[in-house]
Amino acid sequence: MSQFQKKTQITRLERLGSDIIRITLDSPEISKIATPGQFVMVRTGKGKDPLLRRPFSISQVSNGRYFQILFKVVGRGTALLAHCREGEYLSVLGPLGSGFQIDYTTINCLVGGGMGIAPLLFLGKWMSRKCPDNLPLVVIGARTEGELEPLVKDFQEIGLSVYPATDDGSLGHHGFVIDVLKNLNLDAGSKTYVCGPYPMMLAVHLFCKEKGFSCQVSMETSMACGMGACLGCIVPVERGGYAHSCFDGPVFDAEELLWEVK
Amino acid sequence: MSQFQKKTQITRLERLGSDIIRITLDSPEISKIATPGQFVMVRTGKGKDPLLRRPFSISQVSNGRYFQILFKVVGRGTALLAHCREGEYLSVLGPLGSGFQIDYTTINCLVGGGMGIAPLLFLGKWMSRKCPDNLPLVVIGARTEGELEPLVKDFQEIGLSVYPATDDGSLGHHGFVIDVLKNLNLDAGSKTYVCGPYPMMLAVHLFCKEKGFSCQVSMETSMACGMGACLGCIVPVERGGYAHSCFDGPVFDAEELLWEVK
Amino acid sequence: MGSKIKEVDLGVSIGSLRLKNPVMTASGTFGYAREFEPYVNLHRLGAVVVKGISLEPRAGNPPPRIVETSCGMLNAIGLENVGVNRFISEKMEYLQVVNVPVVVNILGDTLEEYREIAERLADVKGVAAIEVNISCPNVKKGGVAFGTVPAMAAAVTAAVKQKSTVPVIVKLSPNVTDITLIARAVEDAGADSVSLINTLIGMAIDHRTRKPRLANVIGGLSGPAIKPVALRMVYQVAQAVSIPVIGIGGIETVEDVLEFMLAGATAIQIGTANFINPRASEEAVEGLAKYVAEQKLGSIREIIGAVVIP
Amino acid sequence: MGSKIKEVDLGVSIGSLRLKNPVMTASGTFGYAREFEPYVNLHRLGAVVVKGISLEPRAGNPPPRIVETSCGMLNAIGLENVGVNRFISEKMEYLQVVNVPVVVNILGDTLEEYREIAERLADVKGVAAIEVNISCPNVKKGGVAFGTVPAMAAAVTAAVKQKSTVPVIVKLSPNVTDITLIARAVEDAGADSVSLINTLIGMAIDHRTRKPRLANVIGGLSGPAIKPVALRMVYQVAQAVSIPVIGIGGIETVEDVLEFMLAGATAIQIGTANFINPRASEEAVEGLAKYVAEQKLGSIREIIGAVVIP
Ligand SMILES: Cc1cc2nc3c(=O)[nH]c(=O)nc-3n(C[C@H](O)[C@H](O)[C@H](O)COP(=O)(O)OP(=O)(O)OC[C@H]3O[C@@H](n4cnc5c(N)ncnc54)[C@H](O)[C@@H]3O)c2cc1C
Ligand SMILES: Cc1cc2nc3c(=O)[nH]c(=O)nc-3n(C[C@H](O)[C@H](O)[C@H](O)COP(=O)(O)OP(=O)(O)OC[C@H]3O[C@@H](n4cnc5c(N)ncnc54)[C@H](O)[C@@H]3O)c2cc1C
Ligand SMILES: Cc1cc2nc3c(=O)[nH]c(=O)nc-3n(C[C@H](O)[C@H](O)[C@H](O)COP(=O)(O)O)c2cc1C
Ligand SMILES: Cc1cc2nc3c(=O)[nH]c(=O)nc-3n(C[C@H](O)[C@H](O)[C@H](O)COP(=O)(O)O)c2cc1C
Ligand code: FES
Ligand code: FES
Repeated sequence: MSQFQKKTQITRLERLGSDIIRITLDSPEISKIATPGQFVMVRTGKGKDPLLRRPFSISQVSNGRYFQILFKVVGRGTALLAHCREGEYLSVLGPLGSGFQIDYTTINCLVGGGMGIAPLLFLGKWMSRKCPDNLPLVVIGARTEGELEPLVKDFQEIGLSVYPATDDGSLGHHGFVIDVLKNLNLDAGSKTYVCGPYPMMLAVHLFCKEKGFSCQVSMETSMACGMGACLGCIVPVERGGYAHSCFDGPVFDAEELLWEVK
Repeated sequence: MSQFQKKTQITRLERLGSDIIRITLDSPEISKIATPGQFVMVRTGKGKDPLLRRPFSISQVSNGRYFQILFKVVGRGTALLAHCREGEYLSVLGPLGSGFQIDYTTINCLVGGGMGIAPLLFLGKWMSRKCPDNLPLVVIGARTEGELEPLVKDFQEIGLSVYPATDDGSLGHHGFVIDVLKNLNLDAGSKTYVCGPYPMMLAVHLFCKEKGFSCQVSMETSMACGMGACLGCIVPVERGGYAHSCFDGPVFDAEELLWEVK
Repeated sequence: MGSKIKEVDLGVSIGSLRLKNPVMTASGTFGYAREFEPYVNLHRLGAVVVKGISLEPRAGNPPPRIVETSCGMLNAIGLENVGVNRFISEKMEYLQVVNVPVVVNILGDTLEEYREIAERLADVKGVAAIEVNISCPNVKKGGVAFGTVPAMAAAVTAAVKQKSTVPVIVKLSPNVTDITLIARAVEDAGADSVSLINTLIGMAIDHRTRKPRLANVIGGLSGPAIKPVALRMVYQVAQAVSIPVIGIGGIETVEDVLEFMLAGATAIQIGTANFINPRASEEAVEGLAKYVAEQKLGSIREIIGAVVIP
Repeated sequence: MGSKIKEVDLGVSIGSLRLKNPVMTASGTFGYAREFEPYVNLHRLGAVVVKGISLEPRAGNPPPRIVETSCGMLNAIGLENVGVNRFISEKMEYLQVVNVPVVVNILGDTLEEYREIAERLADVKGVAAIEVNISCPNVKKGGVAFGTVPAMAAAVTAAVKQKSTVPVIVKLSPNVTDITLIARAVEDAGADSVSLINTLIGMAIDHRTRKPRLANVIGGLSGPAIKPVALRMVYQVAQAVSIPVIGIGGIETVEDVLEFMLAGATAIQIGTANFINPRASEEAVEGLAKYVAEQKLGSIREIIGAVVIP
C-alpha cells in the first residue's frame, strides 16, 4: 500500500461561489498514484479543535504533481480551510480508499449532485485521457446556477457533454438529476458512476437496477481515521454486516449495499 | 465599572523582531477609558483550543480610538495571534484591573524587563502628556539589542531619557536593569514603576526598600477570566492570604506583597 | 430581542421555585454576579448561582490554582470565599436590588456545618434556593467525599432540608461509578432537585519542572472537554429520578443548552464559558427565545427529555 | 535518528516482558498494525496492542459509530472484530514477520469466554502479552461492567492468568469511584500489570434531529479532552500498586508521554492520536530518545514516578 502523510503546500485557493472553495495542493507523491474515487484526509486547523481530519475526494490531478480538493463550507473544519492562504501548508494523508472500477468498452455516465461532483471531475478527465474515443456523459445537479456553472465548465473544457439540472431551474433541467438520467434513454449495458446525497444515489441505484445498468456509488460516512484503524466508517451491506467505507470503499457496487429506504 | 467585550479590528500588525509582535486595535470604548497598567483579555483562536483568553497589557493608546498590545510569541496562543492579518477582528475584553498610581510631584523611574516594558510605554506617554515638566527616567532591559532597540526608540520619540541594558551587552549596559537603576543614584523620595520577570521585580523591590523609594510592580499570574470571577489569579500578600491580580492588581505596592525569595 | 423574549414561554420550575427561563450560572464561575454587571443584564437570567459559601471564610489554595488543558481547564481554587455571614451582609444587598433569583451554593466539612449554613440563610431575602455542593471531603469520615457514598449524600441532604426555607438542589459529583444511585439517595432524602455535574478530578504535570501544574496537585476539570460525560450523566439521572434535573458541564451556546434539555434537564448552568464569553448566559437566554419562536413551541418545557431514542 | 535511538536506553519491563521502549499503541486505534505500515516502522515500537478480540467474530454496532467532540471523540464501535481463531490464522503471521511484540487485547461477556480466549492464545508465536479489557458488561450479572466491581475484576484476572502463558495486563475502566480499589484487586488476583484508562462514558445529541449522535446512544470518550483525568488516575494507581502501570488517555506527543511516566507509568499507549497523526507512536519513540540524550539520563526508567510533589 502506498499512502503518504505529507505537508503539502497550497498553490492556489479559488472561491467558486460564496461557500464553494477549490484548493490546489502540491504533492507529487499523492498526485502520481491517485486514482479517481480516492480521497485524502486533511487537518483543518492548528489546534486540537477540531480534532479529527476531514475527508475530501481528490477532484483533479495535474502534471503528476498537483491535486485539487473541491468543497463546500458546511461547518468548522471547512470554514478553517476556506480561511487558508496560498503558500501555507496543509497536512494531508492519502491517497486513501479504493476508487471507481472503469469499463472503457461501454457507455459510461457520470452522475453527480452537489459536492459529489468533486470526484467525477477527476474520473471524467481520467476516462477522456485513457479512452478519448469513448467519452462519458455527465449528468450533474446542484441547488442553483451559481454552484453548478463553474463545474459544468470544467467538464466542458475536457470535451465532455454535460446535462445539468438545478433545483431552482436556473441552469439546465428544472429538477433532479435522476429525471435527466431517465430522459437520456441509455442503452442496455450502460454503466453509471455516482456520487452525491444519499437519496439521489438511492434513486439512481433503483433506476439502474430496473434497467440492468451497473451502478457504482461513492459513500460518505463519518470517518475518524480514513485508513482502516478506527472501524467507524461502516455501511450496511446486502449480505449482512458492514463494509468499511474507507478501505472497502468509498466506491461500492450499489447492488452490494443494503439501502435504507427512508 | 466600565468594561467592554468587543470585536476589535486589527488595523496594524508589526513584527518588531523575529518573535515580538505589536498589534494595533480599533476600539474607542476601550481606548478612551484605559489607564496605564490596565490590561485586556484576548481570544487567540477561533476554535475551543486554546480555550481561555490571554492577558496582555495595554501598551499604547492613540487618538482616543486605537490601542496596542505588544507581545512575545511564547506558546500556542501568542503564535495564533502572530498569525493574524490586518483587517481581521479580535474579541477583546477590557480595560481590566487597576493600574499604576502616579505621583507627578517626584522623580519617577520606569523599570522594565522583556515584555514587561509593554505597559511602561503607555505609562511613560501618559506621564509626559500630563506633566511635561517632570519626565520620568526609563530603565529597560532585554536579552539582546534586537528585542530592545525598537522599544528604546519608542520612549525616545516621546522625549524620554532611556537607560538600556542587555544580557549580552549588545545595547547599553552589559547586565541587569537593577545595576543600571543603582547607578542612577536617584534622590530620596523617588518612585519606581516596575514590570518584568519576577526575579527582576524582586531585586528592584529590595533595592527600593533599602533606599526608601516607593515601588509599584505589575504582577503576571495565570488568569482564566481577568474579571474577578474565577479567583485563579492570586498573589500572596504580606498581611496573610491572597490578593487577586486581576482586580486588586495587576499593579501592587511592592511592600504589600509577600515575596518569595527562591 | 427584549420584546421577543417576553413573547415566548421560557419558564421552568425547580420545586416551588419558578424561573423565568432555564439559564443559570454555575457556582464559582460567576463570582457574586456583580462582576458581570458590565456585560450582562443580570435580571434577564433564570437565576445566578454564587460562589460556594462555607461557615467561616476560607483563603483557598496557594497558586497556581488554574491551568488550561485541551478544551478545558483544571481549577484548585480551594473554595476561597467570604463565609456565610459576610456573604449575607456584603453580597446579598446588591443581588436583592438586581432582582435576580439567587441560588446559594454551600459547602462544609461536616454535616453540622452544612446544617448551620442552611440555618443562617433561612429567610434571607433574595435567596431563592440552596445548592448543596457534596463534592467536598467529609473530614469526619477520613476525607471521603460526601458525594461518593449514597448514605452520606442522603445525610447531607436531610440536614440541609431540615433547616432550609427554600428549595434544596443537591449538586452531584461525577467521580462515581453510578451517579444514579447518588441521585436516587438524595431524592429519597428530600432534595427538591439535583444539579450535575461538578468537575471531574484531573491532574497536569509540567515535564520541564517535573512538578504538578497545580499547587494542590489535583484539581477539577471543567469546560467543553467534559460535555459528553456531563450529558450522559444528565440523561441517566433524568431517567432515574422524578425531581427536576439541572444540567451542567461544558455548556457554551444555546445549542449546548438544547442538548442538555433534550437529555432531560429542566434547567442548565453555564460555568467555564463565562470566562471566555461573559455574555454567554444572556446569549443563551436570547437563543432559547429565538428557538422557541422559530420552532413554534408552546413553551420551552416541550423539549425537556424529548430526545428521540431510535 | 535511527542511530540515536540505539545509543540511549529506553528499555522498560512489564512483568517478564522486556520492551525496547515504553511506547505502545492502544487497542482499537491501531487496527491489526498492518494498516500503519505505510507510515510507521512498526519494529521500532515498544509493542502494538491489537483491536479487542472476542471468542466469536462480532459485527459491532450500527452506524453512526463515531462523533467528534471538543478535543475528543466518542466511539461506539461495539467491539467489531474477527474473533480469536481468525485473528490467529489471518492476522498473526504478518505481525510475526514484522517482529514487534504483540499485545492481544481480549474481551468477553462471561468469565468462561475470557478464559477460553486466553487458552487459545497460549503459545501462539509472537503474542507477547494479553491485555484484558474489563470494561465489558458481564452478561451473567445483569450487564454490570466487570471493571466496576473489584471482586468481578479479580475473577476475570484470575481466569485469564490461569490459562495465559504470557504476562497479563488488566485494562481498567475510569468510570468508577475509586480506581485504586480495582487496581489493587486485580494485582492481588495475579495481574502482571495494569493499563489505564479506557474511555469515559459519554453521549452527544443532535439538537436538530433530537436524536443521539451515536446509534448506540452512549459511547466512549477518548482523546486530549480526557488526558487530565487519565493522568490523575495513573498517578493514583501508581502509588497504590507495585506492579507496572501503563498510562493511556489523550497522549499525542513526547511531552505527554513524559507527563505520564513522571506520574508513575512504566509504559504508555497512544490511542486516538494515531488517527490524526499516524506517525505519533514512532515520533514519540524518537522524542524519548532525544530527551534521554539531551537530559543525559542513564535510562528512561529514571523518570518513572519522578514527579516532584512540593
Ligand atoms: C470519502 C469522503 C469524501 C468526501 N469528499 C468531499 C468533497 O470532495 N467535497 C466536500 O465538500 N465534502 C466532501 N466530503 C464531506 C466532507 O468530509 C464534510 O463536509 C466535512 O468533513 C465537514 O467538515 P466540517 O468540519 O466543515 O463540518 P462539521 O462541523 O464536522 O459538520 C457540519 C455538518 O456537516 C455534516 N458532516 C460532517 N461530516 C460529514 C461527512 N463525512 N459526510 C457528510 N456530512 C458530514 C455534519 O453532520 C454537520 O451537519 C467527503 C466525505 C467523505 C467521507
Ligand atoms: C496582567 C498580564 C499582562 C500581561 N501582559 C503581557 C504583555 O503585554 N506582553 C506579553 O508578551 N505578555 C504579557 N503577559 C503574559 C502573556 O499573557 C502570556 O505570555 C501569554 O498568555 C502566553 O500565551 P501562550 O498561549 O502563547 O502561551 P502558553 O502556551 O499558554 O504558555 C507558554 C509558556 O508561557 C508561560 N505562560 C503562560 N501564561 C503566562 C502568564 N500569564 N504569565 C507568564 N507566563 C505565562 C507558560 O507557563 C509556558 O511556559 C501578561 C500577563 C498578565 C497576567
Ligand atoms: C474556577 C471554578 C470554581 C468553581 N467553584 C465551585 C464552587 O465553589 N462550588 C461548586 O459547587 N462548583 C464549583 N465549580 C464547578 C462549576 O460550578 C461546574 O459544576 C463545573 O465547572 C462544570 O461546568 P462547566 O464545564 O460549564 O464549567 C467551579 C468551577 C470552576 C471552573
Ligand atoms: C475507535 C476506538 C476503539 C477502541 N477499541 C478498544 C478495544 O477494542 N479494546 C480496548 O480495550 N480499548 C479500546 N479503545 C480504547 C483505547 O484503547 C484507549 O484506552 C482510549 O481511547 C483512551 O486513549 P486515547 O485518549 O489515547 O485514545 C478504543 C478507542 C477508540 C477511540
Ligand atoms: S475511517 Fe477509520 S476505519 Fe474507516
Ligand atoms: S483572573 Fe479570574 S479572578 Fe482574576
